[in-house]
Order: sequence, then structure tokens, then C-alpha cells
Amino acid sequence: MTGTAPAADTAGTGEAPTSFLEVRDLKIHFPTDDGLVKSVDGLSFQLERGRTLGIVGESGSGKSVTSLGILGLHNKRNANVSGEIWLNGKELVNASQTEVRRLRGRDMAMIFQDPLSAMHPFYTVGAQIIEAYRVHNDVSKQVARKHAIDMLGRVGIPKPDKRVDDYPHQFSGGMRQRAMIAMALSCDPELLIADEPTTALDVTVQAQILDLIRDLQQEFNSAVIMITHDLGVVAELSDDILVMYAGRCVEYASVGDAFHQPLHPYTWGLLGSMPRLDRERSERLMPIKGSPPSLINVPSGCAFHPRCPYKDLNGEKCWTERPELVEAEPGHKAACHLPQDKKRKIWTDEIRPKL
Amino acid sequence: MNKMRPIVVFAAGVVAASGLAACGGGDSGSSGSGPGYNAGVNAVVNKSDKKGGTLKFAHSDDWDSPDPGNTYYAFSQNFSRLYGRGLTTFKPGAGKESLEVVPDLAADLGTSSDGGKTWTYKLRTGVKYDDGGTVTSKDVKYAVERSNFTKEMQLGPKYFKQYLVDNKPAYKGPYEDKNDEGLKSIETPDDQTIVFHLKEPFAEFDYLVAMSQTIPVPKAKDTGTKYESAIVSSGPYKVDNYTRGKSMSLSRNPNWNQSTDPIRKALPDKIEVQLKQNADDIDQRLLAGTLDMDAAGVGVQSGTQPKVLAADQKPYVDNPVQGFLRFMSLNVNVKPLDNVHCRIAVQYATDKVAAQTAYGGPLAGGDLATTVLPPSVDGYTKFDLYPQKQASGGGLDEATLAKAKQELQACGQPNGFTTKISARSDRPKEVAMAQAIQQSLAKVGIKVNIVQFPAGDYFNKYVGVPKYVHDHGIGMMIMAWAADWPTGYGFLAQIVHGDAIKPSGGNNLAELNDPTVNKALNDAIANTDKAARTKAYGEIDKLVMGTAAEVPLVYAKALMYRPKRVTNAGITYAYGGMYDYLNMGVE
Amino acid sequence: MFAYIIRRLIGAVLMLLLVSLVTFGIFFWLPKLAGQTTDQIAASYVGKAPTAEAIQDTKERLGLDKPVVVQYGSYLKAIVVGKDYKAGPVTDHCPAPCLGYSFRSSQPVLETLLDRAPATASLALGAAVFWLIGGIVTGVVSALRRGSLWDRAAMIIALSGVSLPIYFTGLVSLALFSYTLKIFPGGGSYKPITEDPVMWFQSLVLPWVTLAFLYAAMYARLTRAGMLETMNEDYIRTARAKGLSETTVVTKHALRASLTPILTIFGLDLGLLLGGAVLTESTFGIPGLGQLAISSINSGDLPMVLGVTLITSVSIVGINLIVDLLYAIVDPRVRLG
Amino acid sequence: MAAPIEVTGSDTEAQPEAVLAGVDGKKIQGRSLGQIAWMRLKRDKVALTGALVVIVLILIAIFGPFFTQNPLTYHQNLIDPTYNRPKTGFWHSGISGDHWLGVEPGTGRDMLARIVHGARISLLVSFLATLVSVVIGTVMGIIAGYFGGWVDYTISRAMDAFLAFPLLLFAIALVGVVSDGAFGFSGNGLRIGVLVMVIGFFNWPYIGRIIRGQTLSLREREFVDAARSMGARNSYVLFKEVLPNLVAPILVYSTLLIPTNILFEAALSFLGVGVIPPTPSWGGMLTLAVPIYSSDPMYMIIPGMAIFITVLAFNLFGDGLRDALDPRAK
Repeated sequence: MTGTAPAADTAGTGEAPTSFLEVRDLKIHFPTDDGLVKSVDGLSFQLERGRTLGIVGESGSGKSVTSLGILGLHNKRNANVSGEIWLNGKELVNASQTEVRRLRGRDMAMIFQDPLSAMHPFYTVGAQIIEAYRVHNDVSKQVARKHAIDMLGRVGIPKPDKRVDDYPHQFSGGMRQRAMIAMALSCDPELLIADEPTTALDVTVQAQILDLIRDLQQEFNSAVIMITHDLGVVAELSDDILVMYAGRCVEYASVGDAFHQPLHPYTWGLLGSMPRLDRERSERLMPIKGSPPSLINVPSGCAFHPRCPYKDLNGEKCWTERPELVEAEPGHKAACHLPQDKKRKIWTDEIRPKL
Repeated sequence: MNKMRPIVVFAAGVVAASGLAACGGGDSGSSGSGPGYNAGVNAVVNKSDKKGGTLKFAHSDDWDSPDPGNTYYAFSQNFSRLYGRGLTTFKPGAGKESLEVVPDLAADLGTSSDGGKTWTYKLRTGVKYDDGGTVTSKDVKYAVERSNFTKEMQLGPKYFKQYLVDNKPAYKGPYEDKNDEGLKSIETPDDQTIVFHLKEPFAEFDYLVAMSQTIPVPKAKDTGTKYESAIVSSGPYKVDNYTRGKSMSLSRNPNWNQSTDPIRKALPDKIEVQLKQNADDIDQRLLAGTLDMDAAGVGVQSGTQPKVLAADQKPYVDNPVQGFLRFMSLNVNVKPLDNVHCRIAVQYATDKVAAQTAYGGPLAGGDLATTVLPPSVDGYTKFDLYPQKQASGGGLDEATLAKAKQELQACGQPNGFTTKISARSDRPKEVAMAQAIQQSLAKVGIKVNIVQFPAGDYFNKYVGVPKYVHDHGIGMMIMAWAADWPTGYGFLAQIVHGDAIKPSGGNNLAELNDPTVNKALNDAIANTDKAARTKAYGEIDKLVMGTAAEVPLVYAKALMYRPKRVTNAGITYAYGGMYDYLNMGVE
Repeated sequence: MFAYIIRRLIGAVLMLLLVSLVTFGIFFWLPKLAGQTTDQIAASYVGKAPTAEAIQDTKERLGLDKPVVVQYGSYLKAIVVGKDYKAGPVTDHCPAPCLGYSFRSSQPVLETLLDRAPATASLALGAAVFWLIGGIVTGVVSALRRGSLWDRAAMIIALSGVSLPIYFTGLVSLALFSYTLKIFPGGGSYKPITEDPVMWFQSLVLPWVTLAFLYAAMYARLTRAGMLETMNEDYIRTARAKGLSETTVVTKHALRASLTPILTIFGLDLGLLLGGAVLTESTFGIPGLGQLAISSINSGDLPMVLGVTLITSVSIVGINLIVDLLYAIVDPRVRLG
Repeated sequence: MAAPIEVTGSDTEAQPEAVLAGVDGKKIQGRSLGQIAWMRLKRDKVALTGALVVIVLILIAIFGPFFTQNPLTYHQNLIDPTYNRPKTGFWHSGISGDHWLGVEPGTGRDMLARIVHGARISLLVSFLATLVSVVIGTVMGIIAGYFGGWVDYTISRAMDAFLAFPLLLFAIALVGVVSDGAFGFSGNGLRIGVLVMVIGFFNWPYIGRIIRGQTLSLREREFVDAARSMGARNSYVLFKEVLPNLVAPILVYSTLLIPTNILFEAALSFLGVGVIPPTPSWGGMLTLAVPIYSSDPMYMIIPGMAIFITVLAFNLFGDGLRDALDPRAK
């Protein structure tokens, strides 16, 4: 099994892994007035260059916190980060701020959800790309500018030599996201994290942007983490899928497995709430009941149990014991107490027909 | 009298700190080196004839106007003699001698005829303006006309208009009336002679022409209200520059001739005045020796008082009387003060020591007063119709309060009464005085509420307007008074004569209109016998105090500082106890 | 842009009309409303001998005999076309914009204002430099070290700064630095920069610092709040994600964005101050517009009061216009229109 | 004048995904705003100190005058006639067992009594003036924010115009113009009334702007929409839906306006248009201290510190209150 996988076997050893990116038992906790918020609580996975990992989950499941954690963007004063993040053989959690900063933008870059608020309103798009390029490359302004225009052209912005001097608010939403991508890719990063890159965009533009990311990934051969709550996007782009719930990974699978034989009731729920045009209206959506759990008082046992329609099938286990993430099938892991055959049965009999 | 600065204080006899000083103060012993404490009160200190240097003045405010025809301030009258020569002036010097009127532009004092109704002066010859023109008697006539009869010149006194015979129809002043003849009652038979015709006999006209309004102004150079910045000088200095609110600088007038001027020494080469300076800072600079004189001449600030009374500075300090009476008028038309017994009750119950302390104590405030005429005015007689005693712990003693209560009983107000007391809002010490009086009157049940008015409108709009006073029931009014012209008549006539009750801007705040007092004053001014006049003033004072309409509080005093390097420093009583600027120089 | 400025200028003129109208109302009309007759009003300006004749003359000379509306009209007319004033034997022409002559000293108002303006401008601009530097540096450091001892101390000191009456701080600083330690000259020692630059500077140090202390406190709090907000912005995260150093993030990205709202407030503050810092000027004896205003109010010198009010409004309106133009330069999203 | 600035494209300002997203929403809603605020406030020691001082000051202002000496009684025997200042005590302050804060130069009146009585005036005027400002400001702010359009434009321009006026000068002039006996009142009753109206009237735009902003955002909120869509009258929506939600900001900004008004009152007194003597006022005491501060600094320090402590206490408390009720406004 190459590609991506939760790295349970080597977790906590402190030894450099062989994979390009490896996250081991990552915990990101925020102490607040109301208690400790466990946004990410023991997350592990691996990712190789050229591959794409989709992280899905509802808002507040810890997706974005994870991505910011990898980039080292959490403020040490209000966030407790533990575990290990290995990028290209370098451990980042315990590395110095300066070291991580040097990697940011050069080795790993990020595309944010809302390109309007993510770009500085007072500087031209060009200036912001130039700045990103010159932090890591000792070149003159002219050279950097040429590079910026080049990058804008490559992400498909027409007349890049003119648009380079425009301000973000003068761009349309899609163009702005392209510019954002140009900025992220300006230093040819090996790891690209895209945090809901298309959420703020029109549907037509969404597809273009996703195409663009795919094309560029192939061109740069970078590893991509695609964070989204939109399973459609994941299906389009990812090789593997990591489903997060309450700061933990509940299911990990290849795209095919995740869509065709998912093992976790939460994943079923996500799939059920995906709109599909080829179904009857009345049975189109099966939203997950209830609301996301508190990250301060995470429900006992399985964090999903208060919302899980199958919790009674397992006696008390679901609310007394936390299910571990186990490899149910090769390359397919899930954290659920339901026996494997029962899962299969429920999926085939109850869920699938309704999707 | 908005500004209550004395122009002239007349005192033929009594000078200096009187024996009335109630507590402390007034010691004349000198300590340390230097000329000594109070040395400048009776004699000119640091006499010198050394010419040269720059004499530096500073003022915390500004002139009303330096135009000699449009000014009222005492310091202005004193200072204007540096760039102008009136018909007469006061003898440069200290103490007693400063009250002597001497001829200046005129060759001699005036000669009167017609029983004191006509006064004639002969001008000196060869007196020139700084532009080289010759001074003539017509210029003096013109100066009097413009200062007294035009609408534009509003700031100075109007005594000439009041006493000179008017044209028929009334003379409108040279700006409107272009007739060359001008005011017919001033004649200029030749360029050296000027004759004044008065309505009534006026025995002391020499004092009146000592005012800066007789400083000649050449008609061709008169620019009206703008003349203040283009003054033509007839004195030893010319005005190089006057910028309102900033400064004035004087330098020698090349056309001034010592031979025509026996009284001036003209010592410094330059004289500078900085205006609108911080008052405390002026004191600091005086003490540091970087400034020569506080032009205002009203004494150091309260904050500086401890410093100048320290042993090392005390020899450079004078503590003269300033010719003011600070007093409280009781309006005889406001109930229940229309009853003399109620007024007498107030006379007894007003704690003058508290008022004195509130105004700054015996040194900076003044001596306790019992008469209307201050001790430095000719005619002053020491008497006390309503004697007070202090209790040991402060405040009036029981006997004094008992007398007050007795008078209240007689007035039909045994439990006291309620009225208002006025003070000028922008004079904190006066307000403090009002509070002290309010507090002491409360002890006999007289409840007074303090009302405050801005000084600028005090007489013209408020307490000088009888209707306003009656309508608002203001029974007591604090004010200060100094003579505008140098006789007991001048001091008393404006505040106690019935004629001084005016619909607006009057100074007879008590509205005292006592036929006996009026007649006594009228008789006195017509009397050419100086000794008889002097005696009469003292008696009039007693008459006034008998009405109990005026409550004298303090005879004002001030702590004056004369820096070491200033020469010919002496207190002139002619201008209200400030230093005489005429012959001042620097070492 | 051009049209915008024109429109703003028209707005400014309307604003000035409003201000002058209100001032006129308060000073000329309200006294009448409070029951004063024109004779009583004129009695203030008549001098030492307020005879009926003199009061009549004064009324005519100052135009007080006319209805307030007419007075206002001729005031406006004088601003537009100037006015002739009779100064006795000569006639003085007051060219447009003529703000009239003082009721007290007969000085042309505009001349007096222009004469006083440099002192006030020296005070206001100097203090502004101090408070901007002090306030912004303190605010930025506090925001970056939010919750630290420095932050708490700075914010309490800032609150103290706004809690102190300026005349008290002024007096204390004078007592301490000028009269006790004798480091700086005392009050009232202001000299124009053209006359004595050294003294100008020395005499203004205390007023600058005192005034700046008051404002710096406010600006430190504003800057801190602005920085805290900006530091949470997405584009700051982006800047960090690009690998920029923290210094660059703070100075280039965060500070610029958080200072722009402060610009508006700064414009308002400076505009008001340029019209005269009444309390500071009277405490330190600086012969500026504020002192002029107070003494004019106390002496009822209405044309002078009107003049100061107008010049204050002109400076507020003018500086706001400049600030808005600057704003458009600083923030490209802002469109003038 | 307010710039008709338009910021293009900023209306889409998306909230960054909050770090705390996922904190149980229900739990926080379960506690009332007041409870949360109180919880936060309890932890803010500085604000609590401020609140404590404020309470003590209010108690002093109400009850203090019954315990002090008569502030008008002269103690002439304590004054040195030569220097016109207290004979004894630190820095000639006259501080003694009988007069804890010394006595006034020139009169010997007890400073403690004057400060305590001054507190009463200072707090009375500033509280009432704040009330006036809050009433006018709230009414105008709500009207402007709720109705929008030309109403909002007019009121907003009026608020801007107020900011372009030299208010201190106008206040001085207005206090001066109202002569004794106007409106059938006289003496200090009238003067306090005038001070309250003038200070209150000139400060309303400060509150007005904040209330307008809050109302604007409230207007867009669902419950207001809901009420309106159900056909509720404007007055109903304003009083039952909008106003209750403005209580917090009104409370905070009233607390912060009080110290401003204390300073305003003191400044007016300092410039000689405060309460009429002999009623003591802090600003008035400072006026009298000006000519003598270099020789008798205590007389300047005591009223100055009284103003400072009072204003600071209100500011600290108000600041803490704001943080507690609206942490985002920090």
C-alpha cells in the first residue's frame, strides 16, 4: 500500500518516517474560559507526493485546525499542539518558529477558503505574489514581478501583465481564487493544503478551480490535502479520504471504498446528506440528526453516539468505550463498534438504496 | 469704570502704610543687602543718570489702547508719558512728591480766571514730534476733541466732555464735524496758547489736564482707531512698533530736545514691552533678573508672595497702598436695606478681617478700612463709626454681633433677612471676598446669595443699572474704587453724589442721593481754598458713613518688586502706587 | 475625483453656514431671547460713559440696532465681498473674506486669527507627532503581548491618561519641570518659531507632552483594539502562511490596516485642536486661538468668537477632507463618490 | 463633514472560521448575557477595584456631607496673614488631626468637607447630564438606525455637525447667557440645571452614534424581521424588540460617559462657569489653586487627585463592563 494511510504503526516513535508527510497523534487543544477545547485529538495520517488526501467533516470537526497545525500557524500562547508532523524528514511540531516559517510558503503552501478576506485589501495582487516569492527567493523585484505575471498566466488569468497591478477587490471571485492559487504555488511547494477552496465560489467556477488544482498538482507533482465538507469535491479530486468527527479520524479509505462501501455510520450520514439530481425529490436528503458535539465535553465512548441511529445495536459499548481506528479491510480503516458484517448489512440494505 | 485701575491718587498729606494696619505687615526694617524693604515707597531707589541699555517690561494683559486719547488704564497713563507730553504731569519721584502736579508740555501750570471757569495754558516752544513737525496748541485742542467727542474713541474717560461748555447744537467731534472751529470752548489764540472754558468753576483743572488726553495729536496724522499702531510721539521715545497682544518697542525720538523738557531723563536707549505674558512667569523673570518691570504695576502673584518675602528678596520689595478702596455698596432702594438700621447691622456684621484675608491678607489684600476715603487721599480723616472686634478664635466677637442684632431689631428684621451680593465672576478674589462676607453675615441671620457678573459688563449692564439692581433685588455690591482725578472730590463724587446715579454704567451703586452730601460736594469743588476743600472732604466722608450705605472693606495694598538693575525706581502715588516709569533706567 | 472634491467643498460651505448660523444664534439671538434689549447688549461695548447717546452710537456702529437676520446677512456679505469700516478720520477697507472687526479692540478679526493660528498650530501639530508615535507604539506592543504585564500596565496608564484633567497635568508638570527642576521654561514663554526657534521648542515641550499624554492614551487603546482585530483577519494568516517574518506581518500587513480607521479619528481630533486647545493654551499661557476664544467669550467680543468658531470648523472640515482623500490612497477599496 | 465613503466589496466579509467553533453553542446560550458578563467581570480585578471605588464615591457623595465639617466655616486662625496660607502642615497644607486634608488658603475652610461636598456636585451633575445624553442619544440613535433613509441621513449629519463645533466654547457661552432668574429658577438650582442640560446636550452624539450602529445591525436580525413580518407596529418593534437589546451598550456607554462628563463639569468650573460659590466644586478649587500652585501645591493636588481618582475609577469600571458585556469591542 503506497500513497496515504493513517500511520498508526510508527506513531510516537520519534523516528523519521519514509513517507513525504506523516502526521502522528496530532493533538491541538485550546484552553478557554469554558474549558479545554480539543479541536484535534490524536490524528495520524501519511501522504506522498503526487497524491491527494481529502479531509471531510462537518464544520468544527477539526479539519481546518489540522491544516493550520501542519503549517504551524497556531499561536503557541493559546494553543497546545502535541504529537509529530514530519514533512520531508523534518519534524515540525518541535521545530523552531523560524525553521517552520522558512518552510511555509516554500515547502508547504495553503489556499484559503475565502480569497477576498484572505488577500490583503491594500496591496495589489501582484505585490502579494511578489512578496511571497521574494521571501524565499533572493531575486530582484523585476524578476519576481515577471514570475508573478508568469504564475498568474499559468493559473489562467487573462492579461496577467495588466491584472498584476489590480487589487483583490477588482478581481471576480474565481479570478481571486486563481490568484490565491498562483500565490500559493509561486514557490513551487511540495505540499499544498487547500482549505475549502471552492466553497465561496459559483458552481461553474468551482469546477474550473478544481480542474486547475488537479492540473497544477500533476505539473508540480505536489502532495495535496483537500479540506472540505463537500464530498463531491473529494470524489472529484482525491485519492484517499479521511473522515473527521470531533477532532478524530473515524474512517479512512480510498475514494472508491469511501463512496462504495463506507464503514462508519457518520460517513453514511455524510453520503446521505449529499444532494443528488438523479433521485426523487422526496428521498433526496437524509441529513444527520442533531448537532456537532461540544469539543469541551466530548461525548463519552464514541463521540458520534448521540447522533448515531445504530448505537443500541451494541449494548453499552457505544457510550462507554471509545472505538479505536482499526483496519477493517486493507487500506480501509474505521472507528466503530459495530461488527464488520453488520456494517456491511446496514450499508447494503438500509443506506445504499436510499442514496 | 470697567477697569478700576486708578489713574491718579491724590494724597497731599498721608502717605504710605497707615497706622491702621490691623495685623502684621508693614514692617519697614530691611534685612540683608539691597536698598531695603519698602525703600521705594518714600524715596527713589537706585538714583542714576546713566544712559543706555534696554528697559524690559512685560504685561500679563494688553493695553486697552496705547492711543493716549483712547485709554483709561493707570499703567497706560504712566507709560504714555514716554512717548507723549500732556500739558501737565506728576512730578517724577516717590511718595509724597509724586503727587505734585508740574508743567510738562505747558511752560507753567494753568492760570484760572472767571472764578475757576476759564483755564489758560502756555505751551513750551521748540517741542517737536518724532516726524519733525512742531507741536502746537491746536494739536492739543484736537487731541481733547477726538478723545472726548467722537464715537470711535470709547475707551477713555469723558471728563472734558462733561465739564467743558458744549457747542450748540452739540459738538459731534472732529470726525463728523469737519468745521475747522471745532469745539468752541477750547480756544487757541496762537500756536502756544490754549484756553479752556468750563461750565462750572473747577478748582483743580491742572490735575485734569495731566491726563494723557492732552497729549497732542497732529490732525493730519490721526487715523482714528488705527492711530494706536501709528502713534506720533512728542516725548523722548518714539513708538517703533506696537502689535496688539504681542509687544511694543520704543526707541529714542531724535527730535526730542532735553532743553524743552526739564523733568525727563530719558535714560535707556530702548524700551520693550512684551504683552500677554503669563503672570507667574513675569514674576519668575523679575526675580531672576531677566525682566525689569511688570508694566501692570499691581503687584506680584499670590504664588510669588512667599518667594519675594524671603530674606534674600525682601530688600527689593515695596508694599505701598494702591489708592483703592475695596468696599461694599448697600443699595438704599432695595428692601430691607432701605432702612438705615438694616444697613448698620450689615456694617457691624461684616467680618472685615475675613474679607481682608480672602483678598490676600494684609500685604497683598490691604489694610482694614473704616472710611470711604483711603489714607492716601487728601482729606482722609481717621474715624470708625461701626467699630468691630475679633473673637480670639477668629470671626467677630459676641459684642459686635450683639450690636448687629440690635440694629436688626430696630430695622424690624430681628431674625435677619435675605438678599443678594454681587461680585465680578472673573475676579476670584472678589468672589472669595463675597463668600467671606456671606459667611459672616449668616451669623446674625442675614442670608445672602452670591451673584456674579463678568467684569466687563459689571457696571454697564448689571449693578450699574439701577433697574436691574431693583428688579433682581441685589442689595449688596462689591466694588473697588480709586479716584479718576486727583482730589477728594474726584474720589467721592463718582460714588456718592446723587448725580452719579445713571441709567447705566453708574458707579454710585448704593444709589445714595443725600441732599446734604450732594451740596457739600458741590460747595467743595467750587472752593478755591485748598485747605478748606481738604477739610470738607473728611467731613463728607463722615456724612457718607453716617448713611451706612457704603461698607469699606480694605485700603488696597500690593507687593511690588523692583529688580536690582533698575534705576530710579520709586512708587508714584499719582498712578495708584506703581513704580514711576518716566525716568526709569537700567544699570 | 474632481467632482468629489467639488461636492465636498459645497458640503463644507453648507457646514460652515450651519456652524456660523448656530454660533450667531447663540451669541446674538439667544441674549435677546433671554430678555436683553439691544440697548443692554450695546451697553457692553460702549466704553466708560454709557450715556443714552453713546449707547445709540454704539448700536449703530456695531449694527446691533438691526434685526439678527440682517446682521447675519451683512456678516455673510462681508465674507464674500469685504466691507468698509470707518475708523474715524480714515476709512479702513476689510477685504474679502472679511470676518469683521472686534467689538472690543476694533482689530480686524481675520488678522487677529491669523496672528494667533501659528501658536495653536505649533501646539497641535507637535503634540500630534508625540501622541501618534507614543500611542501607536504602545498600542501595537500591547496588542502583540495581549494579556501580558506590559499590556495591563499600558492600558491602565492609558486609562489614567484620559482620566486626568489637562489643566491639572499641565500645572503639575509646570510645577515639577519648570519651577522645581527648572528644566523647561515656565508658562507663557512661547515665542514664534520665526523669532526664537530654540525658545519655541523649549516652551512647547511640556504642552506637547502633556497634551500628547491625553491623546496618546486614547490612541494606544484604539491602536490596540485595531491591531487585535486585524491580527485575526484572514489575510494576516495568509501573510504568515507565505512564510513572512512576524515583523513584516505586523508592520506591513497588520499595522497598515489597523491604522486606517484611526486616521479618521485623528483627522477629527487634529481639526478640533487646530481650532484652539482652550484648556492647554490657558494652562501654559500659549497665545493661541483657544486663549483668544476664552477671552473673547468673557469679554463678549462676538465677532472674535464667531471668527474662532469658524476657523475651527474650517480646520475640521478641511482636515476631514484631507483625511478622506488620504483614505482613498491608503485603502484602494475606498471609492470617492 | 462625514465623508460619503463607500467601501466596495467589503460586505462579504466572512467570519474566519473561529478557533472555538464547536464549543457547545447550547451551553453558552443557556447562561444569560448578564451571567456571563458577571462571570467575566468577577475575574477582572482591575474593573472590580474601579467598581468598588465608584460605589464608595457614590456613598461618600450621598452620605459624606452628613459627617464632614461645615465646608463653609472659616478657620481664619489657621491662616498665616502674611502669606495668606495655612500656618502649619506639610507644604503649608494645614493638614492636622482636625483637618485631614488640610484647609483652604485664605479662608481656612476644611478641605475634606469641601472635597466631599464637591463630590456630590460633581457626581450629581455628571449623572444627570449622562441621563440627558443617554435619553437624547438613544432616541436619536434608534430613530436613525431603525428608520434609515433620509431620517438617518439627517440625524447622522447632525451628529457629525456637533463634532465640528467647539463645544467647550459653546457651553461656556450658553452658561453665561442664562442669567440668574431665568425660567423661574435662581442660584445654584438654575446653574446645576443649566450645567446638566448643556453638558448632556453636547454629549448625546457620542451615545447616538453607538446606538445607531447597534440598531442598524439589530434591524437586520431575524427576530426583528420576524416581528415586522408579523405586522408589528414600528413602536412595538422599537420598544419591545430593539430597545431591550440595546440595554447592554447603553449601560456600558453610560458608565463611560459619566467620567467624560465629570471632566467636562470640572473644566467648566475651572473656567469659571461651574456651580456658584460658596458651593464647593473640584474644578473651582483648581481655579483658585492656579495662582498659588507653585507655593502651595497641596491645594492643587487634592482636588486634582479627587477628579483623577473618580474619573479613573469610572473609566476602569466602564472599561471592564464593556469587556464583560461585549468582548469583541475590546
